[in-house]
Amino acid sequence: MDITNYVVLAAALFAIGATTVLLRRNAIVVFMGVELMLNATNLAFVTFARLHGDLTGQVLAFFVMVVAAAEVVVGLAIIVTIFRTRRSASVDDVNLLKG
Amino acid sequence: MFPWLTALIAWPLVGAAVVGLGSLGRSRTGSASAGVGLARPLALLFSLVEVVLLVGAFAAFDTGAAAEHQLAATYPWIPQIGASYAVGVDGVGLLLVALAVVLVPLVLLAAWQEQGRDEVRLRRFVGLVLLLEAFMVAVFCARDVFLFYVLFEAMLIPAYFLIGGFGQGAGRRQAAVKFLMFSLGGGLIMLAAVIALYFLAVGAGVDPSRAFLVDELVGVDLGATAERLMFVGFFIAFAIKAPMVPVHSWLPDVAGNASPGTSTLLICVLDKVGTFGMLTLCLPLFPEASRWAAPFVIALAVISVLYGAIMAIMQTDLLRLVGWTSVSHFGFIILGIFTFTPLGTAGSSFMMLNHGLATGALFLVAGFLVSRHPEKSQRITDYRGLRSVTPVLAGTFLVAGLATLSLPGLATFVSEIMVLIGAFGGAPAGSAAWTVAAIPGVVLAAVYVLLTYQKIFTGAPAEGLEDLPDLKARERFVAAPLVAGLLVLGLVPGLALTYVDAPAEQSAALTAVDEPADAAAQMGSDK
Amino acid sequence: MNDVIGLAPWLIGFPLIGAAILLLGGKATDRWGHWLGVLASAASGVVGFILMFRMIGTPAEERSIDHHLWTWLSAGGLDVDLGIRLDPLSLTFVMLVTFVGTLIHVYSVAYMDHDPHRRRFFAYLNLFVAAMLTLVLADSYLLLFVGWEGVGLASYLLIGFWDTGRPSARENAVAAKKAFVMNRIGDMGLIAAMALMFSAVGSVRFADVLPAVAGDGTGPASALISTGTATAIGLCLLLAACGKSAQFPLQAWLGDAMAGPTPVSALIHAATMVTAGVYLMVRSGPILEAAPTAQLVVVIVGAVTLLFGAVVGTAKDDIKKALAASTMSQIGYMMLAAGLGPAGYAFAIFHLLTHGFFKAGLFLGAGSVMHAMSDQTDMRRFGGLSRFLPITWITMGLGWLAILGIPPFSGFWSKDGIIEAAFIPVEGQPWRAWVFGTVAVLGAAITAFYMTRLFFMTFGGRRPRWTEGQHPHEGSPLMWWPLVFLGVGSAALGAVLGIGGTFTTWLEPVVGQAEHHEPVLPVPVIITVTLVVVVLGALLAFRMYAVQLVPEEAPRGSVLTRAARRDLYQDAANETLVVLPAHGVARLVQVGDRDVVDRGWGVLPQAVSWFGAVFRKAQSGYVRSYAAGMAGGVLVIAAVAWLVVGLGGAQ
Amino acid sequence: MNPAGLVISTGETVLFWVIAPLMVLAALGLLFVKRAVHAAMCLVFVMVSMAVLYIAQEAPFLGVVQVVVYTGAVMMLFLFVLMLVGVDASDSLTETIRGQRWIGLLIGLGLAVVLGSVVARAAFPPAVGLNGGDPGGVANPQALARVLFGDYVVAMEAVGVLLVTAAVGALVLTHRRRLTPKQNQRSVADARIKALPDGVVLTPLPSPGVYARSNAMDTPALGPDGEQVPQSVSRVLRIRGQERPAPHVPADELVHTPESERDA
Repeated sequence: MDITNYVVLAAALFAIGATTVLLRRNAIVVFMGVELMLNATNLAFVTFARLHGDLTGQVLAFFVMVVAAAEVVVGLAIIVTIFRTRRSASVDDVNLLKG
Repeated sequence: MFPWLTALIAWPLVGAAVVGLGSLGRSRTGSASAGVGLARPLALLFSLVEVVLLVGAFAAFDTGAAAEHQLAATYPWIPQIGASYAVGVDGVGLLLVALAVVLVPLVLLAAWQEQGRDEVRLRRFVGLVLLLEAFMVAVFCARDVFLFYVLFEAMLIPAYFLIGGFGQGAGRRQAAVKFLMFSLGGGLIMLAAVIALYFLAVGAGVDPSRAFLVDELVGVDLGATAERLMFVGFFIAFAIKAPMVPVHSWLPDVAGNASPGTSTLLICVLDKVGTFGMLTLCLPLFPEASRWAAPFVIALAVISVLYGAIMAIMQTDLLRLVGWTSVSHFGFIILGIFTFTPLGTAGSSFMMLNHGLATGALFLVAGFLVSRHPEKSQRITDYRGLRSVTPVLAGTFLVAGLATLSLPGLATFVSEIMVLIGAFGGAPAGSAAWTVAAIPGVVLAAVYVLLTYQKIFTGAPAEGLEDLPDLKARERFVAAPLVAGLLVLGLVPGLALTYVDAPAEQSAALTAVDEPADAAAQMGSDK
Repeated sequence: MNDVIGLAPWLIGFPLIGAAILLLGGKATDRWGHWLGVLASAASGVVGFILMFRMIGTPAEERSIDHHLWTWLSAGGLDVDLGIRLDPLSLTFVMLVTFVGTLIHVYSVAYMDHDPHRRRFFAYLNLFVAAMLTLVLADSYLLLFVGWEGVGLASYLLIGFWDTGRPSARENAVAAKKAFVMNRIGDMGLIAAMALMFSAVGSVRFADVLPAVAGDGTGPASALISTGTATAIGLCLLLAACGKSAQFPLQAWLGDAMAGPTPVSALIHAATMVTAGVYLMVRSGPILEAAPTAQLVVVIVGAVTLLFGAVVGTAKDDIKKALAASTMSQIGYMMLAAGLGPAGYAFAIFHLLTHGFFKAGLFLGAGSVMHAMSDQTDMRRFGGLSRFLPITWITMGLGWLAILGIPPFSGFWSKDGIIEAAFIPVEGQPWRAWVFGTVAVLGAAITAFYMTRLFFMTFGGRRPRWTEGQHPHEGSPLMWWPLVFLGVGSAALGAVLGIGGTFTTWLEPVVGQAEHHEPVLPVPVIITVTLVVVVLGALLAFRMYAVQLVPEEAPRGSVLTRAARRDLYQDAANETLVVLPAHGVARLVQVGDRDVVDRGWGVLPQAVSWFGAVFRKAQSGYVRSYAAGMAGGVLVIAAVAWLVVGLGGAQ
Repeated sequence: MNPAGLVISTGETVLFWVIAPLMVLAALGLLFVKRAVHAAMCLVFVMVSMAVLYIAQEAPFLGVVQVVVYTGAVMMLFLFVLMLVGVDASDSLTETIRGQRWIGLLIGLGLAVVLGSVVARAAFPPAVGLNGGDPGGVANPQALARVLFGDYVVAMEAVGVLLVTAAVGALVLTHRRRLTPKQNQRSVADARIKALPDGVVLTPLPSPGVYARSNAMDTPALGPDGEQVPQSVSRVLRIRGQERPAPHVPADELVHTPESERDA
């Protein structure tokens, strides 16, 4: 098996994650899409680390995980706050930026 | 040597910081602030100390070399783009600095009770006034095109808030936006010209680290077409600032909606940057283009004279009327500048000062009048017969009005007659004809001043106005220096003319560089 | 002379200081302010006397002195001193202004006794005297202009003196404004004239400009004024004179100016200020002489005004307005004389002087009558007053005879001189002598008619036509002593100065010596004809207004009468020809400013907001749309980058 | 593939081909399932599988971290929030923004195509493999730690700060300003007493009618008057409409509560 299969898998997951962000309306699910994209990149990082024999890729993946954790914390807090005030978790209901 | 100009610029900034600091971060209704009631006295103190500094600057100024830019100081500011902090004033600049510095304490005093009693609001108001003062003084001192441009735009910030936040009219916000849009529009065109000027100057061999200094730029050959284009860029910005038909639309709205004190600072001082810029930047930097554009500019100036006067006659709003008179007077100033005669230029320079005093007096006295009306009405027809009710107010208004119509004996007359007599013999084509066309402006001035006086102060007193109070001591203190200044400068104009004469000669010589024969004739007739 | 020249500034200084004290002193000066005013004027008069006596003692060729005070303005090649020019012409005016002025001050003390603002009145009067003296003493056109506008201001303030608190307050204010604005129209001429002088000569001093015109070589050779320029300057100066002296076509303000207190009418609108135009013409004589066309226009203006004023005067029932029309007409005479060249200058000034006395006397007499009749001014409500106001009657009678030109009263000496000068032929234009001579004689006849009418409607008649409750009586001595002085002056001044040409000789240093020309008719014939028509005119008026009964209501009258009552439709003409078109233009500008200029600039923000509205639709507010945009953008960039790098670059 | 560098074992190949399709399927579940909870479950599956792949790819440490952080912490957080928002709130899949579905799909496909073709066309160097690259090397966690606390120690610290900041941020964001005075036991008791006239019951609510037939938590108790007491059934069951009528009471003694009233 070719190691690039991992990369193809990562690409597929990334595309699915992006599509999720674009199509789902529940803010939490949208967020999950984002997580999926992050995971997909991590997979690519790990794969390339192995491909190049360089641990930096893994380090980077590690940092991505940490940052993603921070992002999830804040993001979910925002969702909760919005939900509290608007009684809705749909991203389409938050459209005050409408010009 | 003591850096007088820098001190004059910095001191109001310090004042603005000290006074204005208390206003930040507090809500409008927040009242519990330390030093309640200190804002106005403190600001007045700062502005009075500034007057003392001004006296020092006058003492240090050598009138024998009034055409030179004295008290100068140059420090590198942003060397990468050649911008410097360069200040210096010739006689004209010094007089305008004096105008700004003298008017500010009077405006503060005049607006003593105008902005209510909320301390935070007052701090904001006086802080903005001091900030504006610093910028205005700085712009008259700037000897670096980039610095000039930055200050030219920076002035808009306090002015915008003063109009929009502290005005009296219902349309003050729109007026503020209109003012800002017009000024910014002109400023952006000027910015383009400023940048072009820099690169062309560097291309012509000027040291890139000094290529914004006016003194370096004078006399540099930039190519005829480029020079004309840049002239137009500068001129549009200045024409908007010194409201000239047809880019005057913002002025009446501002005059009608801003508080009289703001209008005074704005129209009597800030707008002078326009004519001052024409005199000290357009003419020396682009002499050939100035000659090229002069016939057109003169025509517009004369149209402004008549247009402003006619519009003033047709106004029903007192403060708008005063605003329109300024359009007319700025027309005279520009006419004097662009006919390139020493007499006309000197007259225009002097008129910049006098217009500030006369129109300032008219604005402030009109403000006193409006503040007395139970409904703060600005409609002229809401007043009648007030001479018997408020004789001192009526007298002051009349004197200010007579100054506006250039009655001999008052300073405005001297400058106006200098402009008219000088402009008549100007070099640009059509000077004489356009000057004659401007003369009816003096009749129209009589009409708008006396018609207004007649409507407001004569006849039987209007109902509800029978017992308005006359001018209070504070208000007399405001009017007295202006009236006294107009009288003294009218009887002894030499006090001011020594400052403007030499710069005017120099300016006329710059623009007359192609006609040595004319210059010689001029010199001959001087004897 | 030089030892007293230092006093000259005090001529202006005394009244100016008086005015300043009275204006700034406030209520503290209410009690004695009027006497301060009188004192200031009198002090100025004393100085004038001293200067004049010293000048009489000076040789004729040294009688023109320029006294430099300080440099007023000096910039850009224009140097104007605050300087005084003392010569017979200016001193004549000084004497007239201070003497008549002081008398009128004294008169006003009594006349304005009950007015609460008497102090302010005297302040303005002093201001006027100062300005008028500045006007006549100035040594340059610019300084003259200062006085010129200064008297305009004083006139404005005094016409509108009663601009509040009376039923007619608003009309008074309008009259004051009208006077100032029409004067300003004239002032345009003076400004233009100065501009022309400066561009031609480089100076506006009399001492530089006038010799330059004369071409006597004293000015810079290159700066000689050409005939065309001289004509332009002359016409501009004439415009100024027309405004100030209420000459056609700027005459309309004078009648309305009678809204001011009567002493004001006597001093400003009869004796002094309105004659400033004549002074200007005579002062600028060399310019006019260099411009025959301008001279002709001056004469025409004078002649037209002369007849105009006289015709209007015949129909006025308001005693002050009748006198105002008469003033206008008499100044027409002076203007006519001033346009005749050196032959007429002396008589123009002479008539100005005598007119100053008798017209001031007539006005003060009218004031006295009004004072006695509770401010009634309608002559149809007077009649038979000679028994009740004997002093007024006699002094006004002297003034009446003087204005008629009956020898030996003063008007005869001056007016006759003008009529004779009008008959002097002009080379190449023989019609001029006949036309203007005839006009002058005709004017004299009409003058006789309307003044006789005025006199007998007021004092004559068997039956008084008073309104109820009138108890006419002479005023205080303060009021009638000035009348006596002026009456004596009206009677005697002409003879004193006229016999033997004393006055003409006195003025010669200024106006130059007139070459002697014979009129087209012999002088005795002219005098006889003039006297005959004057007596005829007077007799006609006597028959109509003294012998026959005067109706209390004005009869409808002929077309001419009705026209004259309405000032020959001058206001209607101004309204139609100037005000309405001007208002139309102003409306046009106003609408243009709002709908074209302002709205035109409004197009810019509208365009911006239109574009904004278009692009706003992209901003749906849906975060997913934005995300789609972003992702699409990334996709496009990635695709492009890949295509460029991947396909274009080396694989 | 350069066998000298890295040899992928058959076991790994099998593992990959088993897990990868499942992962893609689970990821697609994110797109198509209706309930957010199911989506979360799909994601958990993807993440756990990811951990397996990490371990297979010589990154055991990351595999463990993946399980701990993602499935253990992040996904738990998601579930908590889901419960807060409402577990059963299902998401309608009908699109409200016009064209968004097609645009989204197009972009997704486009991304897949672009990424896929990039990978396909890219020329990779011979795979080295971590052990191959570091023959005398230590085990993965230690090696990773060396790099992390050696070359990247500053970044590590910065990330620590970031985490703290994020935690504080989350606190601040979810903090609710107290609008009413804080309730203590006393005030609660007082409030209940005060609300007595409004029909609040002070005593404990009656327990459901427990009958031996079932566990019967869904059956209302009967009052002394023979009436059913609706409050005796858990509110959740009532809202779900899962309560049952009490069966043993004779029909004539029962006042049957209509379905609608019970729901209210």
